[in-house]
Amino acid sequence: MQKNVLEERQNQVIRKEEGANLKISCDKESTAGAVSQRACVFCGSRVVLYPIADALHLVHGPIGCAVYTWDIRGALSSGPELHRLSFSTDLQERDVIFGGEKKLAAALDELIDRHKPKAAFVYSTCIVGIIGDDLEAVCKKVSEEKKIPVLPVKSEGFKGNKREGYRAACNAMFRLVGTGDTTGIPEKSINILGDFNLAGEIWMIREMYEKIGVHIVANITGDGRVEHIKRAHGASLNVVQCSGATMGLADMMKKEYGIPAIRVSYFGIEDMAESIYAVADYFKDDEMMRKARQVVKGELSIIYPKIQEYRKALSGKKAAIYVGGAFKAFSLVKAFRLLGMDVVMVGSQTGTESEYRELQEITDPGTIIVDDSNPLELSSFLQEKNVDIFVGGVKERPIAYKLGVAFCDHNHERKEALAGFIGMLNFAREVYSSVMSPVWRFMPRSEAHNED
Amino acid sequence: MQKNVLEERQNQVIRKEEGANLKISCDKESTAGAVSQRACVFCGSRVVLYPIADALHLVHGPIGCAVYTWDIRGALSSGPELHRLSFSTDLQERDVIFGGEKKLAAALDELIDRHKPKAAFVYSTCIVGIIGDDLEAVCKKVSEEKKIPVLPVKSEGFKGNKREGYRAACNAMFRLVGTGDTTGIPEKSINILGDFNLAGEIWMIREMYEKIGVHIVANITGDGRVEHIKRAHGASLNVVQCSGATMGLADMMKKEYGIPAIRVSYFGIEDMAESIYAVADYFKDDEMMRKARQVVKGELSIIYPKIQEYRKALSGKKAAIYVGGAFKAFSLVKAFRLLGMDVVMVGSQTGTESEYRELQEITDPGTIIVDDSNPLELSSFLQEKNVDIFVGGVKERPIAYKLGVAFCDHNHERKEALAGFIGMLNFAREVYSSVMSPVWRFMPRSEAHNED
Amino acid sequence: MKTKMPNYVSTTNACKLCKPMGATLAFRGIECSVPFLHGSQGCATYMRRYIISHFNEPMDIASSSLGEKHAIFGGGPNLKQGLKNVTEKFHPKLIGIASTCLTETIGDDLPMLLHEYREMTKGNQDAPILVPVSTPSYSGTHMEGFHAAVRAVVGALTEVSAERTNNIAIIPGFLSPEDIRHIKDISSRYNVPFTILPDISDTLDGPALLEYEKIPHGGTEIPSIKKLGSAAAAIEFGWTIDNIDSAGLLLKEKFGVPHRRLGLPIGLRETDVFFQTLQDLTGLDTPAVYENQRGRFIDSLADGHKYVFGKRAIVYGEEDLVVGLTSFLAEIGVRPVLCASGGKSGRFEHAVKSVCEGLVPEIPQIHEGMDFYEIEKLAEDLEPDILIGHSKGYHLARKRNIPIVRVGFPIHDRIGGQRILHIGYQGAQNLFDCIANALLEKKQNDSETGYSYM
Amino acid sequence: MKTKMPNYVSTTNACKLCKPMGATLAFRGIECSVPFLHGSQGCATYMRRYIISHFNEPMDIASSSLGEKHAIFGGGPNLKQGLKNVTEKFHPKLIGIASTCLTETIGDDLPMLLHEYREMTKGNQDAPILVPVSTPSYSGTHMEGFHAAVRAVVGALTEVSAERTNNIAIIPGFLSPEDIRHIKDISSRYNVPFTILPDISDTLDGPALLEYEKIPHGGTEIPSIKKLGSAAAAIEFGWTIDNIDSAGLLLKEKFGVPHRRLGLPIGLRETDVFFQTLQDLTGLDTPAVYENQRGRFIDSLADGHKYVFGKRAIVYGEEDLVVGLTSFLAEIGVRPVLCASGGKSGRFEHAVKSVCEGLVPEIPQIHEGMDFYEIEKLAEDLEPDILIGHSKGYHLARKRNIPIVRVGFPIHDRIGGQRILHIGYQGAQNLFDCIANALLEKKQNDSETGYSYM
Repeated sequence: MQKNVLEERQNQVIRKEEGANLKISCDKESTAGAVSQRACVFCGSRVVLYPIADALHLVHGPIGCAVYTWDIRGALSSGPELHRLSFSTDLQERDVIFGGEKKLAAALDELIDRHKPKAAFVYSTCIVGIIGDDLEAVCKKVSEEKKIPVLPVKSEGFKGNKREGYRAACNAMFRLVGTGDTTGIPEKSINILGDFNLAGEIWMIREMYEKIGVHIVANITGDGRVEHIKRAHGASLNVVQCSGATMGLADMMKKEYGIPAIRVSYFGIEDMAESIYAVADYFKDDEMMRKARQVVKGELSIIYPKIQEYRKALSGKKAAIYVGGAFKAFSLVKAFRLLGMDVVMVGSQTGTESEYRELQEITDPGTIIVDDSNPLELSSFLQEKNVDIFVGGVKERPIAYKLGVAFCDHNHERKEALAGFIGMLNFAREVYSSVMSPVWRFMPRSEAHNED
Repeated sequence: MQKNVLEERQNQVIRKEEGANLKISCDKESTAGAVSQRACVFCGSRVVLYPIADALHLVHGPIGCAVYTWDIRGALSSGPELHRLSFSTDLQERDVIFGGEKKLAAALDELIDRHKPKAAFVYSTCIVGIIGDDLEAVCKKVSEEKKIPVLPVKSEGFKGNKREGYRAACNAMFRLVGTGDTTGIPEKSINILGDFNLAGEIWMIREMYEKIGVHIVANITGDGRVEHIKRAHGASLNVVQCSGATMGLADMMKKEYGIPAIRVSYFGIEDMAESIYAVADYFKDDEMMRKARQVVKGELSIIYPKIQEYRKALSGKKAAIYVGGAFKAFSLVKAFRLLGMDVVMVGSQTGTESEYRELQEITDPGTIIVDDSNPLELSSFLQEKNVDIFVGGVKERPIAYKLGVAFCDHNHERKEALAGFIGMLNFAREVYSSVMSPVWRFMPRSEAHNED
Repeated sequence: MKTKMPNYVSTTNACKLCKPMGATLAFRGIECSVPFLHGSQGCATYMRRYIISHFNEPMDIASSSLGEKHAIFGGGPNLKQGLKNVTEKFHPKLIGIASTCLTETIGDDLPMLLHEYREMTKGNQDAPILVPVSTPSYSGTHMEGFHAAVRAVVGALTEVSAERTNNIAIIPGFLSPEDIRHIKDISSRYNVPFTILPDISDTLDGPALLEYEKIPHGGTEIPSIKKLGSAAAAIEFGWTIDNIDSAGLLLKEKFGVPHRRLGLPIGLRETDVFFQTLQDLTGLDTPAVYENQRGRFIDSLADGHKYVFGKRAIVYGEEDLVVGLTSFLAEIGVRPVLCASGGKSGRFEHAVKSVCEGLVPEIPQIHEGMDFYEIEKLAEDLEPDILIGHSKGYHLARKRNIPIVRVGFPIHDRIGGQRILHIGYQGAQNLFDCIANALLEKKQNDSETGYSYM
Repeated sequence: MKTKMPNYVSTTNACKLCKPMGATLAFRGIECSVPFLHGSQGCATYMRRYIISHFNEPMDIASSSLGEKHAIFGGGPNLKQGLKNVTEKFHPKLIGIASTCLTETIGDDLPMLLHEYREMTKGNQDAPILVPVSTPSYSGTHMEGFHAAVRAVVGALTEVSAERTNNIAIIPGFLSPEDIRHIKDISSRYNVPFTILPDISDTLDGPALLEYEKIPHGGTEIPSIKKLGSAAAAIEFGWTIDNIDSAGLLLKEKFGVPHRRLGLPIGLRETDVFFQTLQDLTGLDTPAVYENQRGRFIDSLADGHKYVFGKRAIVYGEEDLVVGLTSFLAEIGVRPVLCASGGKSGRFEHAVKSVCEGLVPEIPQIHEGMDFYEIEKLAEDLEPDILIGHSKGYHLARKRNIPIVRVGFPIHDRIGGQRILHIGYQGAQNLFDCIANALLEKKQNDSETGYSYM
């Protein structure tokens, strides 16, 4: 029985043992009353579709869902910024009783006329499912009137977790794919899936691919455009950053259009390099591979010496990781290793069994591995492991700070690009900037330590 | 015996009586211990020369004199801004004992090389007179070396009041006048003396004169340039705003170069109009006069209706005036009258007997007229007359505010142009903005009144 | 001017939050309590995230984490399981349970479910007090949720008392922790006990710690709430609170506690009224420290009035906050040109007009139910010089290149939102300095000369 | 790094003020006193103007208003006439008379002249105490003048006492009125009497009034100063005070009062030392209110450390203020790159180094005797992100397009300089919020997106 862990959750927390392969319980609904860090289906859909900057994103429901997701992400656009506005039908009691379809249709009419978007996504929220509005019908009708795709997103909050939201988003996008003209798309072309252009990350990644001679058809969804997604089926390859968020779309595109997909990660030096090589490899193009090597070498020669400096300061420090998807955790474990740091805890909101297995493989003995955790657990892990830095999102931040532990934001509202080679350098600097701050020595934790 | 007025100062405060012509004592040294609002000789010189923007202004003395006059005035320049820096020889004990000439020469050498000014003014301060530095000799030597005019300003603080400082400044400038080439100066040309381009006032005034076809040779000294002053003797007429500050220069120019001078004021509608007519009149040019009438009419048609609006709100309010030179007070009395307001107190730091006589003529019976006043007197006048607004400078401001009385800054650091036609409108707005603020009703003065 | 023009169907960039969020904030101000949302997991997480962005403090909100089958068969079992787990892990003295749009729509009967749960756990010594509040997010805003939760706490806890003590209850509404500390500081200088309900001053602005607190220390003590029925009077801040959400009126109706409704004590006059009320109730003069603050504040108004006179301000946010800020702006000579709130109490316009009376040359536009799209539209003609409100106005300020003075909630693009003092003479001083200096900064930076003096 | 590079002959835009000005400020902190300058009229007027620009309060400084003949024949008669007039009009309990460069240079013997005047007015019951101080403006800065005046007051007033009481003297130096109020607030929470010398908290930050006060109320009470000889200890803030200007050392040498020299209590560590000292002297723990402020401040450091880490700061102003601010910046992870002062105590470098030790990656450049021309020159290579100091740094900040956080004196392009709290945990909180928010504002405004969250 682990202290600070609810009985129902005992199997969702393990401590890695050398040689053993422990089974972790995961992929289940959050325990009521456990104060999970998870969000909901709506959140998953919103995360994925959000960066499509020339679409209207209308949240159909009471005001909360729209207002809590207003401009909270750092997904940048090189052009239109319609995605940064928060649109809602703001359902009132009357609408709940008599149905919200009419209001939805009127709102769409109003907003499409006002903003002239290239498409509209209409997000279901909890009660829309309950009151039985026929979104499909409303969207179809408005679409015909306005001559733009109007796509329902079946993201009722209670119908699962974030991953169901990813699926709903992929379903909505898949209705766009295949509706555009693919003329002129060269053979050596890809779609970039699963990067959301936080702090401009996709721009750096595109540049890498373009440098080795690959054409990019669609960003899905960072700095995304409706027209690009419509013709995404013209690409030869889907390169999927595997947060799991967009894998569903890649799968559907493979099935429908026969487009193969490869899984990559842009976090950390190794994974980033591998992402470039994998594409060059796929196209079996020696010149491309030569350029890929050159690109990687060039980037490394810039960042490596600087990373070594940070490593000198950070070596031996202890890190804890708690992120949304387990895939990001792999890259973080590797990134900390590159900085000479020890990962002593790693967890995710929505990891799968195979992902947790992989985490066990790459971590050191004694590392805590946890699924769908909560503040009480996380705080006890930080204390138990005497952690130097915690990596997570907004909801994990005050836990670290309250205990006087350094923190690195690795969430969707971050201002620093953490993907790509420069991203690794930024990550090192971010970690350094928090761990090396003198403020920690004034925290009760340090003061108590000093008094020992 | 007037309460709150020192025995020595009883004759410096009068209350206007209808028909009578009371004699006021003035033009004397400040009474020790009276907390006069006056500054010193240095201040007078600094005020006049300050706006010459391409000259170096070096204060020879301990740091105080330079630092208290650093960028404290709102005299704008359309080009160089050398005048906004505060240069000092920062004399130390050693210099006081062994003499400051060497340090002065070295400082001039350093600063002239650094800033390449068109001329340098070197201001004496109190102790320079005492320790006997030969400024004349040092300036001459440096002038020869650097090939620019280097002019000593005999502004030892204790050698009189501000007006002696004006004189010293005029003497220094007079050494520049006559050293420039006057080729190409048309006949209908003037110098503008006595406006310091606070908040850009001289630009408005120049525009007026240019509109009626008058050429301006030199601004003395607002937005002033050394080259212009050098050729100022080429003008046909000196138009002197009579704060007394630059009248000395006009007198010398009349004597030396035969250039006549007229006295004007740019404050208030009547005086401003008169300033334009007087110049047209001087040149006996009908076309010029026609244009002058046009200009005045045009300006009035813009500002008059607006002024009437302010007048509606301000009519019957009581004003008190305390300014540096009495000449400005004349204009202010008229300006308040234009706003329908009653001037109940008026005073100046350095008025002359004839000026105070004139003030008696234009004010209403009972008006307090005061020379070289101080906070205790001023505060008692404000209370005695239950004043609504006080006009003065920085040192008068807290007296008004402490008693909950509105205030209008009419000093050298103001940000609002108060000269010219627009200046009258600005003045009305300034008065309105203070008098009409709701804050006064929360002051003890009003609260006590409400409780009555 | 009351209706929004034009009357849009959709809401863009809302100027309000949802009802259950307000309830969780109010519950956070009760000693040793855990806020609990009966609904799907996402609500709790989104609200925590939102609240954390402002307070930078842990904000645990439990959830019954309903899934698809609960939406069909009812959320009772998950609710009970959740209460059990929260009790086990947090050992709270009180759990404040707010409903959500989901559970209201599926028809879960919260009081009945809690009754069942209480029966189930009967005899358990450590059983926390359970306080339900109905907060469907499709009606009202976070402020209605906040007030309703406070009323629910009183309704559930306060006991009938025969005697009347000299205790004074203050029901401040949703103020900042610094504001609440200020009220505590004030109350400490009188000779009678005060109960401030709720009190988020420690729970949402606490020190760094050696050991993680499962529930942050602080909050209104439960025994004090129980005794409120005997209070000498209840002072409740806020002109726009609906009677059915008013804890003060409940104290009056149910326990006969004299009720004093005041505005938020923002600016001079509303603060004067607050101190006058305290004087009436305690018989004591305003403590010298506040008289001195008042004197200095008024002195500063004289010193600074010119820098703000006639400047045109747009004020937005929660209705009562806007009323208080407008009252203050009118006093200092700033001209409110638009007072906007996402709330729709029906009392907003009257309250704003009342505080403006006699001080402004023209009554501002006053609009309930506004969103930022509408505020931005109106701003085009209003030529505002300054915005006063929370961080959500930043984009408008940026677009119009005017300063914004951040007040209220949420503030997530600056640090220290929880430390802003809005109330009392000191709060007025703080607001005045911020506003005057924001205007001075703008003028200085825009000036070609970059002048050194004001 | 100690000497300025290059060593200019001239001074451009000095980072110091003159000695007599400091004396007038110190005298203003004594109950019912009038500061008096023995010199020409201009000095008094210039200084009044300068002081008013910051404090926005009446600041009467009398002058002997010497004219040309006095410079030749001596200023004695005018001095006496001036003292007589001041006495007659102001009825002060004390006149603090500072010399100027003029009267020092002409050789007026101030103590002798005052002796003559006292003889002249012997028997006059209302005769004020006359305290002369020598403040030639050609040596030292306003800070030396300030300290020397405080010492002169002690030297003139304090009487030998047989017993030692539990009274604690605090000699704070030139802090803001708000700082002094904070010290008074702190001292009110201990069980021993405190004497703060001087005390400008009311005299330079008073309320608006019905009747004009000839001398503003407030200031250190003269009987308390007289009794300082019996104090249990004298706490004197400031590492760079010259021994010959130290009132604390005078109390020690002349009356045997134990002397505690501390830094200005700016930032965490120096404030900790201050409270530790109070604990040592009183035997009482730090009052809970300050412990709580400390806890919240440290909590805020965690929350906000990232926004300031590694940012490069130039700090300038009076030596001890710069030392205190640098200590604070080092604590929060800002990197001081230049610490500059116009003062030349000879103690500055050591003091700055001491407070930086172990906290900064590299000791900043530390320069005495600097002016703003030199600061600007050095800034070209230092790539500062922020300036911390008084209003005189604005032009540099504008030129480099970086924020300036205004502290100290003078602040004449913003309102409220007299209300800035620099000291204690609360002052540290205030500074931290200002600095972090200035950096956040810059980043937000410069960003292309104008992001909503930090």
